[in-house]
Amino acid sequence: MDLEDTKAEAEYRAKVRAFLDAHAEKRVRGAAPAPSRGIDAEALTRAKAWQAKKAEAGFAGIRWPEEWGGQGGGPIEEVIYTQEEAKYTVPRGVFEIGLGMCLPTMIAYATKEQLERYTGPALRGEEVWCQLFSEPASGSDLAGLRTRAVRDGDEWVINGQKIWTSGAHLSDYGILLTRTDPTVPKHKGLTMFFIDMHAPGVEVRPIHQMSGASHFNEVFFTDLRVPDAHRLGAVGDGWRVALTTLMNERLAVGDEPRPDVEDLIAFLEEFEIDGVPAIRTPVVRDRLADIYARSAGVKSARFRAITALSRGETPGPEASIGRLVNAMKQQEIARLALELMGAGGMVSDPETALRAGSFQQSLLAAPGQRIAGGTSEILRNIIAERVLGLPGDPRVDKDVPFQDIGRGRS
Amino acid sequence: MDLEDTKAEAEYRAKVRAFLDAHAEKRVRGAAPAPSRGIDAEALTRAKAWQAKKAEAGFAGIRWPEEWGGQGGGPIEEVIYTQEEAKYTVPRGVFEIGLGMCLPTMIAYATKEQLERYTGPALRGEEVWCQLFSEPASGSDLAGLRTRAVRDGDEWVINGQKIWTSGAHLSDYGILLTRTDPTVPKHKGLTMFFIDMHAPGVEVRPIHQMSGASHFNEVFFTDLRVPDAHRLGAVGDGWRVALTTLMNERLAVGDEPRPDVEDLIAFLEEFEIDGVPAIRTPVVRDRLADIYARSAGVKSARFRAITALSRGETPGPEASIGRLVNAMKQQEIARLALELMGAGGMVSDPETALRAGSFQQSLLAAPGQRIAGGTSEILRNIIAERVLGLPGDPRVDKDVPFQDIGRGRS
Amino acid sequence: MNLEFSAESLEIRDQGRRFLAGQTCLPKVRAALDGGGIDNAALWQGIVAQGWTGAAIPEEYGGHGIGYEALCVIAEELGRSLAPVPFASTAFLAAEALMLAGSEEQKEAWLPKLASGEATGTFALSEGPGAIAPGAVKARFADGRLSGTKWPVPDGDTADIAIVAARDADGRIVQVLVDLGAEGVTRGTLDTLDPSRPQARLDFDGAPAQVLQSNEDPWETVLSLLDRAAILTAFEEVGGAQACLDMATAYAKERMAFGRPIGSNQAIKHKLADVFVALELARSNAYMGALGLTSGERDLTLAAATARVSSIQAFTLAASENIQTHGGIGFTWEADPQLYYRRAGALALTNGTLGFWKDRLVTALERRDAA
Amino acid sequence: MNLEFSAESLEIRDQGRRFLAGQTCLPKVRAALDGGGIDNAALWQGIVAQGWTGAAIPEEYGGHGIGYEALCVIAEELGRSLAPVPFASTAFLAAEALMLAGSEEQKEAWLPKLASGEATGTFALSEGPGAIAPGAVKARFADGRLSGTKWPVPDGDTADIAIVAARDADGRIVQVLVDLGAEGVTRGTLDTLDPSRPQARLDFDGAPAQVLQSNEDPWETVLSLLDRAAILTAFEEVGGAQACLDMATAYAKERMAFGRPIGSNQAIKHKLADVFVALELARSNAYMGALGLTSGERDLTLAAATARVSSIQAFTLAASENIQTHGGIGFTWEADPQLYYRRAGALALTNGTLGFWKDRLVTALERRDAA
Repeated sequence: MDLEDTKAEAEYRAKVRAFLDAHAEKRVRGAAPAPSRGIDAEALTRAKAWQAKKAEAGFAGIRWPEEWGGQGGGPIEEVIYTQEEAKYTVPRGVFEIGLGMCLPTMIAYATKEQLERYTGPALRGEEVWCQLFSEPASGSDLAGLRTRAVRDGDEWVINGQKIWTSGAHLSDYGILLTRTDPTVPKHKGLTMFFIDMHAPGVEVRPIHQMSGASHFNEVFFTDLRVPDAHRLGAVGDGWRVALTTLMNERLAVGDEPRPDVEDLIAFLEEFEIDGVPAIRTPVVRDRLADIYARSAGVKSARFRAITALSRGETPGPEASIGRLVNAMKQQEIARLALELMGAGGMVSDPETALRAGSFQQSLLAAPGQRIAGGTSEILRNIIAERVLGLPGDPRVDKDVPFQDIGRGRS
Repeated sequence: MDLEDTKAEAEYRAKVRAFLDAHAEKRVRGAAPAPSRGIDAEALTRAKAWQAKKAEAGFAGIRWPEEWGGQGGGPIEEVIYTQEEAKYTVPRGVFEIGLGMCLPTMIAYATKEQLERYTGPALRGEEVWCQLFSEPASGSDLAGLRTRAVRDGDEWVINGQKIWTSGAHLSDYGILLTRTDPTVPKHKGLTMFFIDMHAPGVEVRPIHQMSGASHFNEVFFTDLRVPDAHRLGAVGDGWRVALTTLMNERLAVGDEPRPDVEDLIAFLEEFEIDGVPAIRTPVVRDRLADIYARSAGVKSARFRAITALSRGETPGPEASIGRLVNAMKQQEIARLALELMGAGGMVSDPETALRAGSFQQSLLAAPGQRIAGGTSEILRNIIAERVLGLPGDPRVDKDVPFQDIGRGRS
Repeated sequence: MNLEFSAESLEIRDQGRRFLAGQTCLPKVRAALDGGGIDNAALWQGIVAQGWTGAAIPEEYGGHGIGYEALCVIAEELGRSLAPVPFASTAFLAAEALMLAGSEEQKEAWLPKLASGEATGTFALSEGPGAIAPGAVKARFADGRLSGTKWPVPDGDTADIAIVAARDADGRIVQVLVDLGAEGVTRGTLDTLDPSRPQARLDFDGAPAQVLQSNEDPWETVLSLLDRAAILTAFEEVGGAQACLDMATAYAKERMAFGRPIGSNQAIKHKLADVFVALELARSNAYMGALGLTSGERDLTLAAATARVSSIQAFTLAASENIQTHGGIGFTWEADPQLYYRRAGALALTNGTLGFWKDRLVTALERRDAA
Repeated sequence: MNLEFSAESLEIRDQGRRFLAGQTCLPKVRAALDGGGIDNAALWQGIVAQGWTGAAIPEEYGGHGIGYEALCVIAEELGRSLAPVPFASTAFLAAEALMLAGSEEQKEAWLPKLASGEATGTFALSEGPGAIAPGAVKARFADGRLSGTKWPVPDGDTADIAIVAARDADGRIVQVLVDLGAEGVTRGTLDTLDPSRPQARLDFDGAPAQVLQSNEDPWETVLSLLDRAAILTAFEEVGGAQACLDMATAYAKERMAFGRPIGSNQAIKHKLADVFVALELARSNAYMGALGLTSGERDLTLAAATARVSSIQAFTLAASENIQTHGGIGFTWEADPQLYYRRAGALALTNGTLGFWKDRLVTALERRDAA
């Protein structure tokens, strides 16, 4: 056992570091995290420039086939790049979904000509992609979506609404899951397309989160016309195409929400209670140990997953626990810090609040972490069914034509 | 608001106290609870004698109609009696189910002649009754029971097995829920009888619990013959009769498992860590406050329920939380005490262990509290459905003939 | 045994609930969150007209002398509705502080105004982040003048008077009464988790102030005040938690997924059952607190601390699980769950935190057992 | 990155699992519980034959020198199977204590016997209920003689030697080696939560004893020993928790209620998912502990404490929820879940409690950040 790179990994890591050292600023340890409220035009410009630089240096599309401008690398290279990049302050949050999920779906289903047109600009950060799956009435129940695509000659006419679309307001293109046949059971009547987000009939409205951030959007389609040539996979085969997309969700390697446990420790070492650092007080120690043990467990589980990747194996189920654990932990970390601040903990103004208000901000962001990208309840169901092999929930909608399934308010 | 009795209640309480003072020993506050491992022959004799004394003094069958030897009282009288009795060391655990649940079912469904025969001896403690409902393959799913009763002229022939029957080994009679028709949906093919526990064809085997106690039994029926005259309610109407029985489950007024929070406080005040009473140490205070607040909440909720009874109203849903909260609390109380004892906490010998090993004993008894008489999961379902009005679980067995319902191992 | 509110109090509660339901409180809370300030003049007038501001103030000081049961049910309704008004700071803190330790003259000067809603008040204890403790009180009072900085102060931006914890020239804790309109007082508003309950920074630079008389150790008076406020805050939290549970339950019944209401999933059912249990524990403990307040028991610390521990836990849980039950829509700015989540987060730090009350609970147990 | 056991260690693990599966461990545990004593002679011979007793002991002292990875996987299998043998006391404690602080002569005298299974050993620290702390060590060592009482001592009823924490004539902590067969030693067996892992009371009345050499503060050596034992105990607990999860999952799949497997209920699914999460956290932290042991890092306190905090939590939860998943049958004497529940309860108090390790974890964090 060791935590060292193999020789090949070490060489790759050195290359990554050299690139990052030359082009980015290192993060300062212990500094309070900057609030992330969303990406404005200026941030988008910076993100695009950074992506172009990565593409030029050969760090974009690490796992893509070389044919489409990728590096033909394995997941371990991607992990190494992400680990190292996390140590620098570079723009994030714009290209992950497009390059990690949308374009791989394109590569699996689009024509050669289409790929020649779209992969390059995506890789170089010139065009942004988003993934249009969730709907107001189908969050956890993704296959319950209602956005209708109706064939009209060589085109499809699309009407409906998507929600929780990350980065739709920044995007040029998107992959869109629609219902083309409501008379068959719900998983069977779906079809996937890719669309131009600037086409008439597409309207994007940002969603304001309780934390003040706006990472997500609603997207409305009104008689959007999409050529049949922009269909991905067969008509009615959209669920299978969507599973390809979702399976490309990359291994989370360093995305713990901040303030994380190390931010908490830094706070507890500096904040004093009756002249004694908070970390010296017994109840704080009791809670901190609990939080630390879970943080360390998630980190070590990640190391085990990376070990598997490094050996060319598929990570085991331990990789699935991070999201679930982190979502609860974030709220606990924030509450512990605020509780120590007492009434003063209510104050969220970054100028006045300790640690620039990051714990207050985190308290407001934490509920979203238990929901976005799969609720904790759904994640538990997935562990129970896929890892432990327990039976699925009783289904009342499985073999019923979609149009006959019971509905409540949308 | 006050916690005082009404005038009538105060008078009744005074009568109860006078009776108890004259005939029983007061419990010593702060003393470690005596382990309860089950009831042997000698304890049964004492319990019968005590019941006879209660009957003589007019404190048996408090809520029964006077016609059958009861006091015709209300639930508040019963509560007052139980509250007061809990302050004395008197034998418990033999007659509660019979007098509280079985005989009230008899009173609702048996004939006048039968009641003349059975109510008196039950009330005076001469005959013990038990309730034969649960089966190995139907615990939470009571209506899934399989004990078969087949009609044979004026008699029924009964074969099958019951389990978790409290006090069956002490009992003279029992009420027995059977399946008389497996071709109809499961709630519809049940029929209730009362039986002689000493009849041929009845075999009782005690169940040994992990705590070492034996409160429950398995009961086997082999060609047990029961006259049709001992049927309670119509053929096929057993589910409704059983609901009558279950609705007679009395309001729990003082049955917190011990060691309870006051036992814990007593321990924390006397046990020292580095020469300081454990109750003075911050982590202990943190945990204790948490446990105390829940204990107090259960107690106050009970006061609210008693307030309703005292006004002749039906207690609200707050009465249902006690079992759920207490079951979790018992384990926490035991673990907190044991954790402070360190390695020494492993030792369970009452001669050597602190507080006579009561916390060790409680750790072993606690898991049963989360299960016996309705698992915590069932209790949560009941709260969700009956109190909050949320929909039932999806049902696959509702309208299916019993014999066609999927079965696993029993 | 009578652990239930009187018919009169229940009538006040029901009337209050109807009144507040007609007051569009949530839109006002949302407006405050959107930075639009708090438009509560009419609401405050309505509250005054309901007689709430004077409910617990004796008639001799211009109040209605209805008593603390009324104040408890009012607190619950304010918590349920999130009404954005300076009621708690005025009635639970300023008026109580004056009644506990004010001189006859001070009471006569201010209680009638607080009772009539003509003035509002607050209590200024904190001086920035940290626990409630005598050592954290640094503001100085000498020769009738107060200097120092207090923050956050609830409703300190609009209050007419503040009772302020300070130290006298000998370093002893004193409570002083300050007219916030006087010279030497500078106010600033702070951004907080819950802008519908404003918190201020008050800078005192030789502001005129009068000592409150107190028969006991002034720090003990501060603690007594907190004990009394704890019970009322517990009712606020119980009301808020109940609103969250009601909202989540209603949503779980109508929101469909996989062809059935999400409320038919045990994951949701058991979550809401757990919220119900936490709420009933909190409510029951709050009732014991109400009994303590109304029966005028001298030492109600144990009841107060017990009520507050449970109510902080219940509202925190209920507000969080309400969002979770709502799923995606639950964490949007436009939906209501965040308003309760913010209030729960802020109340959990108001008038003592969970840690403060847990410790005080055990202190009360020790005192009980030593007696 | 290589946070996985070597192929050799995995082979030892798989072989060990097969070996123990054939040893009817659970019936032996049950027999111990029924007061029938522990019939483990053949089992112990098998374990010795597998080479486990000498796994981590260097070849120069008669061991196999396979190393700590092997000891970790063995610990996991012992935990999974509940094997009722004095392995942990001998290999995690006595042998480790000798290797950490024994003189050359002491090592030569005893390590070969421990390696060959000819002798077993233990470590005697506790003197009745209370936390692990230097102040709790009262046994006296003077002029080569030990007096005092130690309890509970793991496997102290059968061990040949004990390393005992005591105080010398100057009141300083020392560790001494005692031949338990010698004069002045009286042993008594104690009733405990888990009779399959016997605990003894050892009374020393001037028993001959030798001081262990130690280059550092003897109390620090005790703590180092506990750190190392923590990692091995964590693997035992991980093994036990895994067995509980496997058992509960299998039962949930086959037990029917309401016409479907109980494992199709979210109440069960989510409960077991939570156990899985706790277990994976514990396993992952235990792996980091194993890395610390095998890499021979000087300070592995943080890894040890982290591993132990998670493993106590995981096994406690898994054992409890295994019973709950089984329902009524789960809390009967005859069913297996209670055997794991007892072991979990006893291990949670063995070689340091959750509270001890939480505190030590934070101490290690402070040391890390001060460095």
